[in-house]
Amino acid sequence: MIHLTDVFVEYDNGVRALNGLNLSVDKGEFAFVVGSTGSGKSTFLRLLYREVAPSEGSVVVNGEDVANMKPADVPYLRRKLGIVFQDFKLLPQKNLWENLAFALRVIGASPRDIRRRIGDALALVGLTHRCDSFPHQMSGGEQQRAAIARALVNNPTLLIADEPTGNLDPDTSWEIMQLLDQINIRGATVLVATHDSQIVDRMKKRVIQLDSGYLIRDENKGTYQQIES
Amino acid sequence: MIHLTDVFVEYDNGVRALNGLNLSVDKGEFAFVVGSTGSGKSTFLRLLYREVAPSEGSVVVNGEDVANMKPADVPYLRRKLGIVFQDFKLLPQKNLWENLAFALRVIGASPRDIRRRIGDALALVGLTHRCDSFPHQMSGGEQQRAAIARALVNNPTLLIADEPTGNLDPDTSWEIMQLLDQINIRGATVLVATHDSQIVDRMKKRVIQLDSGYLIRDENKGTYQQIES
Amino acid sequence: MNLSSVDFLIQEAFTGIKRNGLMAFASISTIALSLGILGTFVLVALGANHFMASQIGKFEIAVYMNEKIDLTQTQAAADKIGKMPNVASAVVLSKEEEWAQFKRTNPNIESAGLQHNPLPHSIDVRVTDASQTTSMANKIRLMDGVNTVRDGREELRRVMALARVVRGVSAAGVIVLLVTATFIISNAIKLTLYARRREIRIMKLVGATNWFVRVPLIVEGVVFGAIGAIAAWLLLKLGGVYVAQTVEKLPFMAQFSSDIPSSVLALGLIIVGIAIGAAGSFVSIRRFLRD
Amino acid sequence: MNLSSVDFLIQEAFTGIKRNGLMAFASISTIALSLGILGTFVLVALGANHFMASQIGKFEIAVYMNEKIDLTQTQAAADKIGKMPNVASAVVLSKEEEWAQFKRTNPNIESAGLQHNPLPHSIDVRVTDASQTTSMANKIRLMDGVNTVRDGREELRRVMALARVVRGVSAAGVIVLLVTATFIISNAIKLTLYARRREIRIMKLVGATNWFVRVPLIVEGVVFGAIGAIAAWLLLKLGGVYVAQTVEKLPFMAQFSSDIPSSVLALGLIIVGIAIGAAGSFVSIRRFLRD
Ligand SMILES: Nc1ncnc2c1ncn2[C@@H]1O[C@H](COP(=O)(O)OP(=O)(O)OP(=O)(O)O)[C@@H](O)[C@H]1O
Ligand SMILES: Nc1ncnc2c1ncn2[C@@H]1O[C@H](COP(=O)(O)OP(=O)(O)OP(=O)(O)O)[C@@H](O)[C@H]1O
Ligand SMILES: [Mg+2]
Ligand SMILES: [Mg+2]
Repeated sequence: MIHLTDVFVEYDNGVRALNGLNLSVDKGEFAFVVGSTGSGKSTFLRLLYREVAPSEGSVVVNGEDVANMKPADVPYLRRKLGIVFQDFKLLPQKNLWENLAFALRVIGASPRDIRRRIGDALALVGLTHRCDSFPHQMSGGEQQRAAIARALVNNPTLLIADEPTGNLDPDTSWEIMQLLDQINIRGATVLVATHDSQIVDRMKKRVIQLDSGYLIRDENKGTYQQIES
Repeated sequence: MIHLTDVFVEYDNGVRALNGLNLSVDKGEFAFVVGSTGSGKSTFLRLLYREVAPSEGSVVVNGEDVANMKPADVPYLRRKLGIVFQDFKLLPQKNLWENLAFALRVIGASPRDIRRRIGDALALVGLTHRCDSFPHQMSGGEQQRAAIARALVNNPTLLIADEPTGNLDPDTSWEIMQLLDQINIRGATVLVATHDSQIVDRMKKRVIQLDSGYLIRDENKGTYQQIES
Repeated sequence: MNLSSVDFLIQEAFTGIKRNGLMAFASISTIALSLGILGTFVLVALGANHFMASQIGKFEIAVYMNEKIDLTQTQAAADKIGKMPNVASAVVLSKEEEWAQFKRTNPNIESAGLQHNPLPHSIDVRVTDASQTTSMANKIRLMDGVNTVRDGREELRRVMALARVVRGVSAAGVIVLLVTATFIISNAIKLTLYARRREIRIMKLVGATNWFVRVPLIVEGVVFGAIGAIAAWLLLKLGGVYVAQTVEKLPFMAQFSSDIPSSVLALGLIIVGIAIGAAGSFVSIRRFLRD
Repeated sequence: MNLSSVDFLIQEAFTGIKRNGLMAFASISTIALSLGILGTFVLVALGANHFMASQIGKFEIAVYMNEKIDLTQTQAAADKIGKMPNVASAVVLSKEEEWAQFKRTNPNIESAGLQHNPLPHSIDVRVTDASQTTSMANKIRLMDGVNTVRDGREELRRVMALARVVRGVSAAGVIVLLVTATFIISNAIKLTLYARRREIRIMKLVGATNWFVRVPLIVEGVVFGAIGAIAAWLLLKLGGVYVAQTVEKLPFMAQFSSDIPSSVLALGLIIVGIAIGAAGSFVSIRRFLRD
């Protein structure tokens, strides 16, 4: 599903965010990406949906060479993915319902399909009563759940979530994780960058740890902190 | 320091965010505000710096009647506070250094003072090396620490932090909390809205819990979850 | 792109306009004012042109009698000419009438110290077939009492030369104003898009193609252009009425009013407005779609 | 507000401009073009006005001799007038010269069928003291060989009436364009501020007073206005050179060129630009400062 080979990312201002990453994630896997702040988690995820391009190395997602993709093909890559952005990135001029509808319109869903799928997604994250609210009228946690709903709404084969529970209370966080787990069980590959040690420890999934752009740990059924042995 | 009497907040779209809140926080206290998402924590904090006005009830901060304050006096209220916003609210067109400098310029600090205090604040949150970066060039956690640095930089008598560790790893979160504790010990009143149960449990401070806009718990040396007894 | 998505994109454009009231107002009023100024200039230019054109028809064959010839003799000559083949009409213009008329259109003639009417009687001859003008003029030239015959050639040449200059200057003016209006309008559109750059980036991040982002914004530009054009047309109408009322006293202004129907003007403005709006949006979006 | 903070606020404005290249370009070019059109109109209006004014000086006392009086006799009369008190000069204008000149400025006179020069010889008399004009005219009127004396009163009245109309129309045009330019420019500024509404809100949240937010934005408006005005001035200069080159052949255009020095034009444009920029920013910011 995902293959990174010797990937380096250097931002315009000279910051090296990733240093020779080699990594594969298979179809149907569920993996956490952890690491201290600024270690390169978001950068790694951004590579997958081509928000950043590697300065060196190859990135293959779903069999496609993302690093050398033509700009015109990028939208079609993104439509197959579900992405929860760390800063939500909800459309400020659209209310919750329209935000989700837009994501579905983009992939050409029919109006009836759109209504049904938005209804389902909002019910899943518990925001049905907020569907008329604009992003600035929602609390931080509500915005975060809205972002998650948008990522789920198009049944992605790969779900990428960057810090999806940073603004949620532990109970809601756990519910969201169960939701991601369900989606994973139904066949989607799920990648979650997080700082929430309780959740990582409780979920017992693959853990990929970054530090200053280096991959320093990759273990199945891992925990948030490396268990000293 | 802070006195809320029978405070109701109703937003334009009819959402009741706070329902008859009665609450006092004394000078020098350290209190956590907890509650599930959408329970009204941010709304409560926004009342204190007059981003929202109560639809009913009185809000007194620092001896000033915030609810009926003239718009022209609001800036002077805010200058005495340090505020960490849930969505950071860094100025996108200014780099980190300029963001902090702006907050100090506003209160009329001298250029030398500004240099010294920014240096100190950036060192405290560990962002000295990022001082030339613009917000969009920083990771989520770095932006969060930048927001914290800006709140600290003017030596506020009341520090209001809304979810200040949502994007930080547990170690950095704990360091930031120690920092807030230090500031509290030096005399400032500190109010922190958070979902981080580990931190709340470990700090053993006053805990104010909201639920659907009602105050449902207020205990000293409390924990994140109410201990069933 | 199927029908329902075209539908959606147009809908998008309209909610976009509704939710950005300030932006819409600023863009539309900028377009309206720019097109208004442009339209004013076009009207004045067309009016001047029309005035020139109207002068051309005035000259067919002018027959100036000798100074000695009196009105009755002139009338006799006119009757004779009127009976010639190819002549549509032959009207006598008395020297007094002509002089009065001349003084009216050339007020400064009087300040030149003229002590008597220097004009002769004359006959205005119109032919049925313009190609016969020269041969007719030559025939009339041989008649008794006729001093000079002008077959309109020279006047036509003179008027045409002036018309060419007026046309050239006004065409240049219209082009300069059109370029200016296009630039100002596309600037306004650029700024509204700049205000929404975040929004555009987010759309691209959820998988929208460039066209999916572009179409609603172009539709928006088209709507702004059309509304702005209609507003400009209303401004011109109102302004025209007002100007007509206040400047009515000036005789030479009446000759300048053009005869293009107001529906043509409206149509022209709307086409220009839509074209500028669409092109302005299209060009401006590019820079925001690059990444 | 101490000196260092004024310093800071101005600095703020300049970094603001630098970081928002597109916005700066769009605003400045909009201002430049609007002021350019405005300036063109002002120049044309001033030119027309200047032409009118230049006509006024031409009439002082015009002495038209009888048609019988020849050039030598006219010269003698002129010498006599020249020796009278209050007379600055008395110049003979031969009927041939006058006629040639008259035909040049009134080309259509020739088409009116004139068969000989209708003008008499005349003398152009200038007085040293304008208040003496009428009494001088009365004296000259009594001289031998003099047919008519015009003391310029009537001509002056006529020219002044026309000048008033031209002045009125051009003042109205300038005002309409000024209002339009102000509106277009303040729209552009409004849109740049709209793009920064989030920034303005954040500034207020960290405790900035309205003035602290306003001053850099007003300074920005002033800078935009000034740069736009300079650009407009350059456009006018270039456009003026180009027009002068191409329209040189038209004799009547030369009379229309105005004599205001280019530095005054530049200064005027800059003042207007700065005023519009400052006022536009000031007014536009208000709505973003409300909450
Ligand atoms: N500007 C607004 N307009 C309308 N409703 C709002 C607005 N801001 C918040 N709300 C609503 O008010 C309620 C309380 O919101 P608030 O932001 O105070 O919650 P919170 O406790 O901070 O939640 P979180 O933990 O998710 O940040 C929510 O239901 C929210 O949808
Ligand atoms: N657009 C950018 N331009 C320049 N530098 C950037 C940019 N985005 C991120 N960086 C830098 O790259 C490094 C890695 O950033 P990244 O966002 O991947 O970290 P992260 O692991 O997601 O951190 P966090 O947990 O705080 O979100 C950081 O040092 C950051 O400052
Ligand atoms: Mg990140
Ligand atoms: Mg909140």
